[in-house]
Amino acid sequence: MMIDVEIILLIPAAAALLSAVSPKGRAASVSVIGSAAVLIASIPMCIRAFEGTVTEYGMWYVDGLSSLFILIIGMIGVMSAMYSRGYLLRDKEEGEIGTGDIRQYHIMFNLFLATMLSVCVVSSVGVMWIAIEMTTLVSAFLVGFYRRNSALEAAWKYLMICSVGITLGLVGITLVYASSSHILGDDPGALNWPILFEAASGLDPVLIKMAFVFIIIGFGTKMGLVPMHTWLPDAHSQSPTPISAMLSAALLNCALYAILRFQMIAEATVPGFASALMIGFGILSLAVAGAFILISKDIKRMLAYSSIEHMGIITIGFGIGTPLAVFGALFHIIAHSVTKSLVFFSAGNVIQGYGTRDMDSVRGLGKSMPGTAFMLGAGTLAIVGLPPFSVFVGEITILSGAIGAGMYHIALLIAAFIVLVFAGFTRNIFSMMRGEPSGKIKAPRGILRMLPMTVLFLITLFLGLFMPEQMSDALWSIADWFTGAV
Amino acid sequence: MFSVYEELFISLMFIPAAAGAIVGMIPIKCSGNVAAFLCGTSAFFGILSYPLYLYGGDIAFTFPLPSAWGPYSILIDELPAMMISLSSAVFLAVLAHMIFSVSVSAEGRYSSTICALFISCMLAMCADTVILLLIAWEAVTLSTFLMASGKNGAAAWKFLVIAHIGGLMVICAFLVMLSYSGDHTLSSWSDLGNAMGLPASCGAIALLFMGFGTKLGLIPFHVWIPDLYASAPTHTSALMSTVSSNAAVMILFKSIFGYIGVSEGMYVLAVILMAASSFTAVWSALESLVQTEPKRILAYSGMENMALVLLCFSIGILFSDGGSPGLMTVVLVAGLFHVMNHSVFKSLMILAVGSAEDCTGETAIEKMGGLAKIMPAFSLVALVAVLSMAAIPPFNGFASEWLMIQSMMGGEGIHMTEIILPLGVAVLGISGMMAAVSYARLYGFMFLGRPRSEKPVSSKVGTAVLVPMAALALLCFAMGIFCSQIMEKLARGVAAATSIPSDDSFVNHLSGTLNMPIMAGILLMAIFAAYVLSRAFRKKSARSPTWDCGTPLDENMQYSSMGFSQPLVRVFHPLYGDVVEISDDESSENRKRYSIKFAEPFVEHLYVPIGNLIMRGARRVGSTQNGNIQTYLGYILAVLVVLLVAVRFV
Amino acid sequence: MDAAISGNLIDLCVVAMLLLSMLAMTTTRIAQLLNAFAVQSLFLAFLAFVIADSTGHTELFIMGGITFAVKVIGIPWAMRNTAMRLHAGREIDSTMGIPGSLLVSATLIIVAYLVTEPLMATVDTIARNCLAMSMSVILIGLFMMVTRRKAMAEAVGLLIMENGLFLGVMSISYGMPLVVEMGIFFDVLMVAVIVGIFALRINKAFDSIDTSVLRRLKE
Amino acid sequence: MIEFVLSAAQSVLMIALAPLFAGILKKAKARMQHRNGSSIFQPYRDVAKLLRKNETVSESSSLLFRFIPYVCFGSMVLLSLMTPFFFVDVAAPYGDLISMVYIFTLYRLMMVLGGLEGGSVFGGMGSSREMMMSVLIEPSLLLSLMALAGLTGGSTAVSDIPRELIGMGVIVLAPALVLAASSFFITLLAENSRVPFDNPSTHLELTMVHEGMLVEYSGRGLGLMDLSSMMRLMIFSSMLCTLFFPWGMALTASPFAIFVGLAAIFAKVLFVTLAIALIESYLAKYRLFRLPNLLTASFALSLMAMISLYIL
Repeated sequence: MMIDVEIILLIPAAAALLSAVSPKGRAASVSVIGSAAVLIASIPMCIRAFEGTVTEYGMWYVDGLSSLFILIIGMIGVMSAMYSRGYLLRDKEEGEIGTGDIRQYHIMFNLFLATMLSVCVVSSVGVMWIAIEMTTLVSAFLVGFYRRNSALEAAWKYLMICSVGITLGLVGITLVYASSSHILGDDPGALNWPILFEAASGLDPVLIKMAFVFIIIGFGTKMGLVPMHTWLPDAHSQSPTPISAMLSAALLNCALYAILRFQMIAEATVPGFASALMIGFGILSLAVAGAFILISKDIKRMLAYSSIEHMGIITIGFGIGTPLAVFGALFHIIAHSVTKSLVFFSAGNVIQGYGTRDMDSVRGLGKSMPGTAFMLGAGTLAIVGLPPFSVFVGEITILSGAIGAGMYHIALLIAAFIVLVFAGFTRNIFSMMRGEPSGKIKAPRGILRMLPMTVLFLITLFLGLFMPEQMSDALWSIADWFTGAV
Repeated sequence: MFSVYEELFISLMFIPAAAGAIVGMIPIKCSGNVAAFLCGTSAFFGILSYPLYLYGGDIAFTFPLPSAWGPYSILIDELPAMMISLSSAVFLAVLAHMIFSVSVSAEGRYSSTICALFISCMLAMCADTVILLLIAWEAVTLSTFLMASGKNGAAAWKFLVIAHIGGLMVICAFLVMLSYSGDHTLSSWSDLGNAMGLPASCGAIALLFMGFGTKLGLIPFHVWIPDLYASAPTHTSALMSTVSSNAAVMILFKSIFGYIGVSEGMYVLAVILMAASSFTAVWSALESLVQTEPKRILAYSGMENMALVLLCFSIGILFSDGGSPGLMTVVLVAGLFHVMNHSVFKSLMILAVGSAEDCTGETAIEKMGGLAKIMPAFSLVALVAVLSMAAIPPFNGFASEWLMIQSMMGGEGIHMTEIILPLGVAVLGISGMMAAVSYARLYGFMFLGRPRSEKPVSSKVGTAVLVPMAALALLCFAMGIFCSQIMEKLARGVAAATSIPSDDSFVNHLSGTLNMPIMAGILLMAIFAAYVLSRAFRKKSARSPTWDCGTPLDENMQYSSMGFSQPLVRVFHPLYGDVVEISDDESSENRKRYSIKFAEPFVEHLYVPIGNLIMRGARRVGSTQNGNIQTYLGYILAVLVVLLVAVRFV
Repeated sequence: MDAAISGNLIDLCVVAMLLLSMLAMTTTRIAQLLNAFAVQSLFLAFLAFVIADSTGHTELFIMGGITFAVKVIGIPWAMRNTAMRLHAGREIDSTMGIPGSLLVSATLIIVAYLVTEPLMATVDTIARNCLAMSMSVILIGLFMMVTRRKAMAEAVGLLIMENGLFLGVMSISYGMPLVVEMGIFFDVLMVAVIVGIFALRINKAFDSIDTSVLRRLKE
Repeated sequence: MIEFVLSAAQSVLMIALAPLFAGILKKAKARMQHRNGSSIFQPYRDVAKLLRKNETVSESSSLLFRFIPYVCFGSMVLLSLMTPFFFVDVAAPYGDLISMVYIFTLYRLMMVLGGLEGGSVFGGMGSSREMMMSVLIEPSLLLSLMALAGLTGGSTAVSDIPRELIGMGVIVLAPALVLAASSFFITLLAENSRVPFDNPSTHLELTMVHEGMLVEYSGRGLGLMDLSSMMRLMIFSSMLCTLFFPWGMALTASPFAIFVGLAAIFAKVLFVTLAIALIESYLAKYRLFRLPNLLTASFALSLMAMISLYIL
């Protein structure tokens, strides 16, 4: 009996339980070990999937695409868990939270991990929807963790907007289900993605078009596509920093994952429709996020807008739909997750060191916290798409995909908005580096603060320069499969 | 051919610099100098690349780990080898100047970015795969930014953004080329223009021109240059204006004439590019006349020189239409030669100015003067640089400008160029002369005359810095004397890098009626003879104060540098947009102080309005995030309704 | 039950649900709103029974039962209690007046008809006319969330949307596979609970559940 | 060999005759102004006197100041070796027209730097004005030479042009040539600081350009500078007479051709000298900011020469 999938879901669930009963101060370790265990446990299955062996039994379905997301979630989980420890301890020293809060945090953290993982492993799109809704419900507590007024406000908006979105997504799923009913009838597996995908070419095109509109609006809300993105800057800025990283680097990906699954179906039924919508939403997200980045004052809000921007780029990449563009988009997902968590973690250090999120009141970072400043600088350069970091490779691959597909106007728009983002981001971040530090600055210390950042920095640097053949093969096989080139 | 040697050479050239980049990050005191020394080692081996090429042919190397976009490989053939050798020499000289300057104790971080700049520039010049080229080129931008972001953060940011715009243009152009070629190896690209068709290749050429133009100061992408030069450390400006310009010109040349390949029908494009570069040349020469800081003068002069190089390239495109491959080779050689020469004399001049600024502690030209008496050796090498920059024979600046004019004069009679080429010559003449004026001004007001401030001049730079400067000065002279040989080598390199049909007619132009060694010999002999002959009279020479109509001269009673350029400012008044500001002079009652302010019209009328427009748009977009959840839900409702209706009816 | 009667009953339920959404748009009291919602849910449950009975999809009986238990009784009761505890006041303001809201709702119904019109032909269930209705209910529910300022009213808007969604599910496909449907139901319940928790927290922090106080996070 | 001797001889002759023509110019001017004037050999005496005098150098000047006269003189010697006079070949065929233009620039740049050396106001003012003019001269000078080269088939070699022109016969007295020559004549006046660009005989501070730059020189230095400036006028005149109007020049080393060449060049240079004298007598120096008009006219003339080369 295969229990691969159950294991990776049960580990975080068990970790959640354990952190509920673990002795004082041990909850953090439980999270670190738990998430690391998830990552390790999922590796064999994922490698199998990359090599072409789909794990499919019971209600589970794990192929290459899911594996990519599982690995990202696992990795970001480990990093965030490590970073959380020091971050929360510091919060506790400041008196912002109590011991009980830390315990609650870790319970929710593990549950959050479990729900996100479950999005990527289930076979039925209905269950996938449930899992996505669960991520909202669990993470709402993490967003509202600080119980400050602003945090509550953010959590409330997050909860309401995402619930509305997800409801619309369910309408889309219903329509897909309806469109399949004349082929698949009352098959209890009619909502299973592989079955739907197989039957996709025979689905009703009118229904599928409408369904995809609902789906991209519904899941796009969760993913942060403009104009449904409105919850995102609030939630990212108010939640504890490791959670911001998780939201940005893992949660948005889950919603993206759902959209991708439906895009594949819709493309098989009505070629071109879903892609056009995705390109449209992607460009809009990129443009609007660029504008917001130019005017942001709050570092975490700016990073949140940057997530919107990158989700836009990724969406465009998938929308273009050539193998090269999809390859680029897949790579960009990894690059964005790694780099964005790096930036979030270093921003977290800055926030705790200076006690403010307002970028105008942070000066002299290079002098007061050289290590963090280095990581923040490198992360900034990486996230705005400069080599030798991974985001650069992702961006130019997507650009190349657009140009190769003859979509010069899309390439032009991407390039133009990237410049906007670039200008805003670098101006804000690098003005923090200069000048003289003023006031009392308590630079965060501890190996667990720097270790995840160092690891992420090395990963983004390595991926920016090199791509091992195995990884390239895996991504290409997904891209080829995704675009139906195989 | 000797693959082991190739690997050895490549590792000797890059590993010390890479090590330096890491060593520089270590926060200990001497790490800066150690890193600079390591980089110097690399640069020393870099110089060997051309001799090695002559000895053993192409040097190729592929890095064992692949990137997402194919392998990293480099290929050093004739043209890159020459460029790398020369750039390494300049690099070495600048590094030596940095290490020898006692006033500048190399900061570790700074040295480490210099190492990064070395690696990225050299890789950009010899890259053989697209990804390596693009990464290296962007890394040049990045390391320049890191080296420059010292005093004036805003200037460095402006540079970064504009350079990034340029970088994206370059990236897009290369991606377009790649989409037609399908091969990541650059050396397999040739004449992609045939496959791309005229519109795409013209578009790609225009993108490349603008993209690299952002680094070279093509108007209107030049606004970062003066500020950055004025605020960046001396060695940053010295490397930025020479080595990275070399790389930019080199890649631009290879892409336009090698990868894409010019073809007939690019007449309009060529004329547009000529207009842009001519305008840049004249404009920057004009602007350089009214700058008050030596470094800004050098910034504009760098723009002027690079604009001339770009002018050469656009004339090269023009010649392709006229079907004159020989002349095309000549004009391209002129451009490439000029960029090489520029890197030598400009680095020399920047180093001299930097040292002078270190000694006087002044950055305004109005406060300097009379340094020639205090620092005679400095002023001599600076004079060499000035003469080279002003294209005075027998120095190298003359050689390349001569070849430019030569090719343009030779080109008349070619289809459709009757009016354009004379205008090109006129541009060359007027901008070259204006540049000469501003160098005369620079030199005259920094080194000659009487001191304009009472601040004592300290010689804290030491004398060791003269060694690299003298080497550069010698190089200026040698490259001028041996210009014919260099031109021939360059012509060979051009033929190898492009598919321009070889046509022996260019040989006539390359060294036809110019014999630099003999001409220079006669000149020197004539000067020497005049000296000896007049010495024969053996007359005494006395010293006395400058003639002053009887009143003692104080430091204000000297011609001022702004006054020096006033006549030209008056002549070209409509172009300057200068504003006379009248303010009360505090020091004396009832007196007004008149001062002229020169605004950069491109900042005022282009960048500021665009920036305001973007910011206004961004704020308007920002107001959509108004904090009200009902509005947010309204967006969802609206987009849902709109999309549903659209799907229904479209 | 013969087909004609069941058809009529279905139409009746559906129209009643739509009318109740419109009614909900016009209410100004929280209690009325909750009543409207409860009655709408009642019709939904009834609809499930009718469809289950007439088509033989027996699992719809279960759905109807759960709907009745949760939406007709459970959630309205819980929310009424919460509202009492919050002393939220009875008034629920709207950013748009009643006539305006009704006009927009009418427009939304027209839109829903327009966009679902081509779908009518492709769906062959007995309740396919309900598709337009369910779309209208969804849109009106969303519109209600757009216009209502009180947190409680917004939550009800969300629930109305979900009612519309279930209406759609039943009308075009006689319900999804049971596991999924149960899961979804469970989720809805969770949403209601968590929204309640947050409403309490917000009330504690802001002394109000008027969402117009929640406007501090903006650019 | 005989060609080389001849060309060397013509260079020596040019250097030797430069003060003479300067004297003739002064004399002619004086005559036109109904003055007696000094002897036409007076410039020789002046130079000789200056070269024998002690030198006084400004305290603020550097070593460069001492060397500028030699450099200026050396560059003029080089140019006279590169310019044909009565014989078509030149002694130093190692540079072309363009190099000559740039050697003139060397001369001018050195003079300008010398003007700044003293740290006085006059030198700076002279240098500044000189530079303004040179900026405006440069394009028309280059263009008129380009028109000339265009007329004769693209070569910029100094000896090729007269050969080609003579070979074409008198028909090449084409509009292009006339226009280019007029443009060149204006640049000649400007380059040599003649009226209306400058007043060579003034020492009024506000108007002087060329003399302003020389104000700090004395003795040997001044002598060399004066000699160089006379040589410059000579070289320009003979460029005008041999490149634009080469007819009569000796193409071969036969005695008759040499005789004709000598006679022709004397006549032509004398004509140019007299023309300059005439202009200097009948025109006043222009206001500084009217000069651009004149130089623009020169530029327009040379541009028209280029155009007429192809249109006509």
